[in-house]
Amino acid sequence: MQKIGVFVCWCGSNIAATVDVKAVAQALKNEAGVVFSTDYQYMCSENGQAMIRQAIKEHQLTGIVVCSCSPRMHEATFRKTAVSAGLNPYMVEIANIREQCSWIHKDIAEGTEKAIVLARAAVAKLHKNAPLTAGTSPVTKRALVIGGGIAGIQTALDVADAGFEVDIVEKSPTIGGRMAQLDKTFPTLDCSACILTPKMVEAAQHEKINIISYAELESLSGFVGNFTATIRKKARFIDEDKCSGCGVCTEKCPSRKGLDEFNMKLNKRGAVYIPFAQAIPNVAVIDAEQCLHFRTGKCGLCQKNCSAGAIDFEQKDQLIERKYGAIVVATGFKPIDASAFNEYAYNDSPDVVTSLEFERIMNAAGPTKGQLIRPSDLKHPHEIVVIQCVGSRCTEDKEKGKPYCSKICCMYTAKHAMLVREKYPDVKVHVFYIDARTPGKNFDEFYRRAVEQYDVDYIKGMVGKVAVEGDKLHVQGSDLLNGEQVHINADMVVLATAIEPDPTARSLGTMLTASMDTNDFFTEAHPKLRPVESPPAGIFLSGVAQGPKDIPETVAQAGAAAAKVIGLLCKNELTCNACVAQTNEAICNGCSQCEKVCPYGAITYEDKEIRSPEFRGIRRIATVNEAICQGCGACTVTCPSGAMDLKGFTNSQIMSEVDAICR
Amino acid sequence: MSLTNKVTAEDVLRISGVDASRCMQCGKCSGACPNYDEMDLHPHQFAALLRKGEVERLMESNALYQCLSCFACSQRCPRNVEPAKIIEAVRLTVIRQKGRNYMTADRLPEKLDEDLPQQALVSAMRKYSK
Amino acid sequence: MSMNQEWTPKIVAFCCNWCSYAGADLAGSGRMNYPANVKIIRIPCSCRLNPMFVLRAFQRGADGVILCGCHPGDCHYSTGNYYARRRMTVLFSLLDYMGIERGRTRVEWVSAAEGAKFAATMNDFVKTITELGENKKLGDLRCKK
Amino acid sequence: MQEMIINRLRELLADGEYAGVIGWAQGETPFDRTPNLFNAEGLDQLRYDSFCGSNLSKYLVQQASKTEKKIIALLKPCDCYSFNQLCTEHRIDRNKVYVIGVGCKGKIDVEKIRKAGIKGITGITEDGDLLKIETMYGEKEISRKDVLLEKCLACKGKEHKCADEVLGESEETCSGDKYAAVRRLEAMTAEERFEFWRGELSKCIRCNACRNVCPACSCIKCVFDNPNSGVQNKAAADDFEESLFHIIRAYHVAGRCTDCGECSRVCPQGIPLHLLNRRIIQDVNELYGDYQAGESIGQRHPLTDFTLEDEEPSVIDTRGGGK
Repeated sequence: MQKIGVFVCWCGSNIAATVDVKAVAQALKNEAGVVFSTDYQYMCSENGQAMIRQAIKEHQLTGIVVCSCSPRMHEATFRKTAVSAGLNPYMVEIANIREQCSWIHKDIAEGTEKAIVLARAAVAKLHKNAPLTAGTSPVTKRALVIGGGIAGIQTALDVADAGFEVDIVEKSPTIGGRMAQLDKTFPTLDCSACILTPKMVEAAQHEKINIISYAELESLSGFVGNFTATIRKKARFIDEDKCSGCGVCTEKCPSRKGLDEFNMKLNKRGAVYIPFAQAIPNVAVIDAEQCLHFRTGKCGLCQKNCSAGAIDFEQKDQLIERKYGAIVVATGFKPIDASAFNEYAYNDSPDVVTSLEFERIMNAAGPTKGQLIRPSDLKHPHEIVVIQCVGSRCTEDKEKGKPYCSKICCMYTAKHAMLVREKYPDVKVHVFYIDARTPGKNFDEFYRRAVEQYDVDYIKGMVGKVAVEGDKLHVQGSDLLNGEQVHINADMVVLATAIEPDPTARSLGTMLTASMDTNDFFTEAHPKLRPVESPPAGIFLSGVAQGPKDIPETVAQAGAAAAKVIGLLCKNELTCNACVAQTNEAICNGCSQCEKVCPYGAITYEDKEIRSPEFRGIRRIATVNEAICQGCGACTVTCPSGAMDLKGFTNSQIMSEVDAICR
Repeated sequence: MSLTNKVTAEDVLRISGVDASRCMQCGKCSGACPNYDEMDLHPHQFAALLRKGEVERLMESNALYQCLSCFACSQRCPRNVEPAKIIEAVRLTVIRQKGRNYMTADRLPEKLDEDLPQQALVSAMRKYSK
Repeated sequence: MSMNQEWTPKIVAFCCNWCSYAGADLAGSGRMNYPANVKIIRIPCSCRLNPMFVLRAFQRGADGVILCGCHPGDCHYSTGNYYARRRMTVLFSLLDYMGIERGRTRVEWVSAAEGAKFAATMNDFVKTITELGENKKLGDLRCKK
Repeated sequence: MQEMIINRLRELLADGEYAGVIGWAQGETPFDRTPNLFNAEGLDQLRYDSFCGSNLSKYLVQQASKTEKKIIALLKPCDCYSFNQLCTEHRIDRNKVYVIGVGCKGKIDVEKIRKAGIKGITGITEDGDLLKIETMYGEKEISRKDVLLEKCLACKGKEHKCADEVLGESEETCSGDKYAAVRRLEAMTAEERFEFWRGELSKCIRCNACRNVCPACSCIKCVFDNPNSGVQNKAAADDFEESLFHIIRAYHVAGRCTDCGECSRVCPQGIPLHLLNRRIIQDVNELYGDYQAGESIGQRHPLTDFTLEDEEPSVIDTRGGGK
């Protein structure tokens, strides 16, 4: 039998005005198990708390009920009070007689009667309480960042600067990501490489950062603070430690059929190549599909010419297993495949390019050395049409395209138009747009500059058709403002294509048990309040993997994710939620229903030896990982035998409350 | 359709099976239209005016008979609004009304033309009269 | 209950900790009135509501049981209320099928910002239950004093 | 058919690979077939005929875990659903059972023959769709269709959904709308429905036959036997408890019930318990899309699943049926 103390708070007149607190305290004295009951003006005050402490000691109370304001207000306070008097914090129950009683009722008799019932319910629940101890789990002080674009780099730098080790796993041969492919950035028009490459170098040289390039996450197990990842480092057939990045091999390579991924496949590269001049690691990689040595067994020119002896045709994929405390998803995006939009003649003419391809054409290190020339005949174009929203804002039942706004296209289109007009005033630029969406600091000013200062021809409407006519592209579109159909004979057409999550995102999401939306963007734990966390604890989101965003937003989110990671890694151990689910092994059927409704993947099954009156032998039993369980209780209801229960809100606790209320 | 022969936007929506509220007025339909210059109202306006309930204006439009029913607008529409179906539905509501046949048999001889496939006349009859 | 006393319904309201319980608190701090025969039981999430609790309440003399949780999409645990929604739909439908009056059970989504909605919901629910009268079909006679 | 099954089982049991066969044996009364575990020697006692209505899948929960060897199970098409459901719930290890799907053309409910006024039955022979019944008062005839078990009228088809091999032919015996009885109840007023269920459930003597036979009720320890569950209750002392037991039972098997109809078949009081489960099945199908528990192994049942667009619980106020 519990020895319960009841403490009725007046809350000044907040409670006492409509609840006869003395009558409540008196009535509760008659409840079974209540050995002490009193009232006081302000229970949460120092004097009030002292009174509770003293009563606990004096009457050897095993639990207390405080009738006061909402537990959301002072439950933590009174739990601390109880702890300081030697009680378990979970032996405290609050009867909410202010927000849910005195403040809503005017009649004192009514208020008092209800307060007594609420207090009785709290006492009834407390009778079934048991001391709870929150478990702890250790934290591995290392973070894994998946993706080496600006999002991953920024998160890694911030985490590493706080003194924690970070591994960046990048699937391509170099870090840098999409930002490395950009020519200029809006709205400042500074060169993308100029601001990115120093960060890449910083990451490479950071003693706490370990870049694992040309590698992908193979599998993941464990939970927050205790992940174990297996990383597959693909064979690049170059000894990374020996290669100096001199590039002799890339010059000697006789194969010239590989398509240069970095330049959006606009030009060819050798079978052995370094993606771009500032690549990190600055190490070559061999494309085995193109390499003559792998295809014919001959050649080997690169090997003969490598003074460092770095070429290793025998190299194999390598599996790296490491432990991590936190994981950051920064897998970024790719432009959608424009070939589905044949009305824009993307498949018919090389002069119809996507914006990212155009970005490479405009870039000084790109396939045209920054010369604005048409891919088909290398002639200088005089009239360019940009079509916005290609593949964005489509209905979901449309086979092609995405339902969302890709967010960055309006701005990069304004940038492209401006850059062209700046460098080549002779070139006419027409932009077909549905809405110019430019919310962001200095964004609308930037767009207006394109219109006003650079005289870019913005046409409100969409292009219906692009047809190749001789060496021209006949663009037919609508001008909604002028109520006419326009026809433009353009030399080049740029498609501002939608962006979509990297194709690896879906399988990664499954591996991490991180939830994703129908578009394969990672879902945040709470759309407003936890925007950089994934629902499973210890998984964080950075950059476009979570949703379309531009560079400043990406960097901001990367920093936010890093702050969350640091907050986690700086703890030596994690205190788990004490109110977690728990299996009664004697009666668990092992039927796997609870696992299906657990939003966190906290439930696993193991074969255990059970000795109970009903069963002796080995049986499949549900096990709750207390470090992962958040205590929602979904499992408890799905369990037909009642083997799964929730500590702090057990079946018998809640039923006791029901009984007391209905008494 | 109600007995008073008053055609409402709901009638057109029902006949066409189109959800005009999905239209975001991007104008791609009108950009794709091969007969744009011949039409007084354009595909995107059919969606827009229908949204506003201005069926009368649509019914008075000569675009009903200039639309080639090529369905380019429907096919290109990023939001599955299918303007061609709206035009078709409005046209149907017009020619179903008494004395509103757009094409009658007695006008056929004047249209006969060596280069014009007769099949076209047959289908025009089907399309423009009840 | 003595015979001469006027009957008032007993209502048990299960509120999820994150939205609806906070919504009830807000109704309180806004001094929004609703009848005193509504008694709230705090549960972590609407998905914690076991149908057995609902039946237990009716057995012990409750006249109405209402579950309040976060709006779909807003669950603190992301998916709890979706499960609760299915569970309660199936349970309520079964009770209806067994001849228990519709209206004795209800689910309402009340966010932490919807104090007014909480009060309005409770007022309406109490009104419904008062009109339905005493729960005789699902009560355990031994629990009626 | 029986011969064919026994012969095949002899072959299978010959080399000692299998621990035995779960099948039917002669029960205490002439038309009673009782579940039994056979070994090679006892195969003569195996019975398979039109009276083998019982669903054997639940017996595998215990038997299959007892031995290291595989066990052979004889399952009718409808039994396969329960078997699959139990495998889904890891209550049966699929790898430890060799399933022989046995042909079924519907099983006979002797009670129905008696209810048709034929008393003193001494023997029943089948002649196509006709049953020749020998009674103490002479030979009578009755159409086989008219005396099929209730569950055969809701037959889910002739396919064995889990068989390793199939012996014999099956026929679908479904007779039209299996929800007809549910709809009849729905069409009543709430008062009438309440009276109906009150009347039926008050007959319950809490013998637990429904629970014990139900393949979905396979809990190690039932909440009604568990003093800590808060609903422990061995015998109904109040009309509430009769209802409580059956509501909770129906709810606990919701989404998992394959509609095998065993609960009603075994109820000594003749309570149409399956009408509770069937209503839930109807609800789930209408609200969440067609679902058949036990269709295959590894399914996720509707109550452990959701969609963002699910109906609100208030949908029951506006849905058809009921008043």
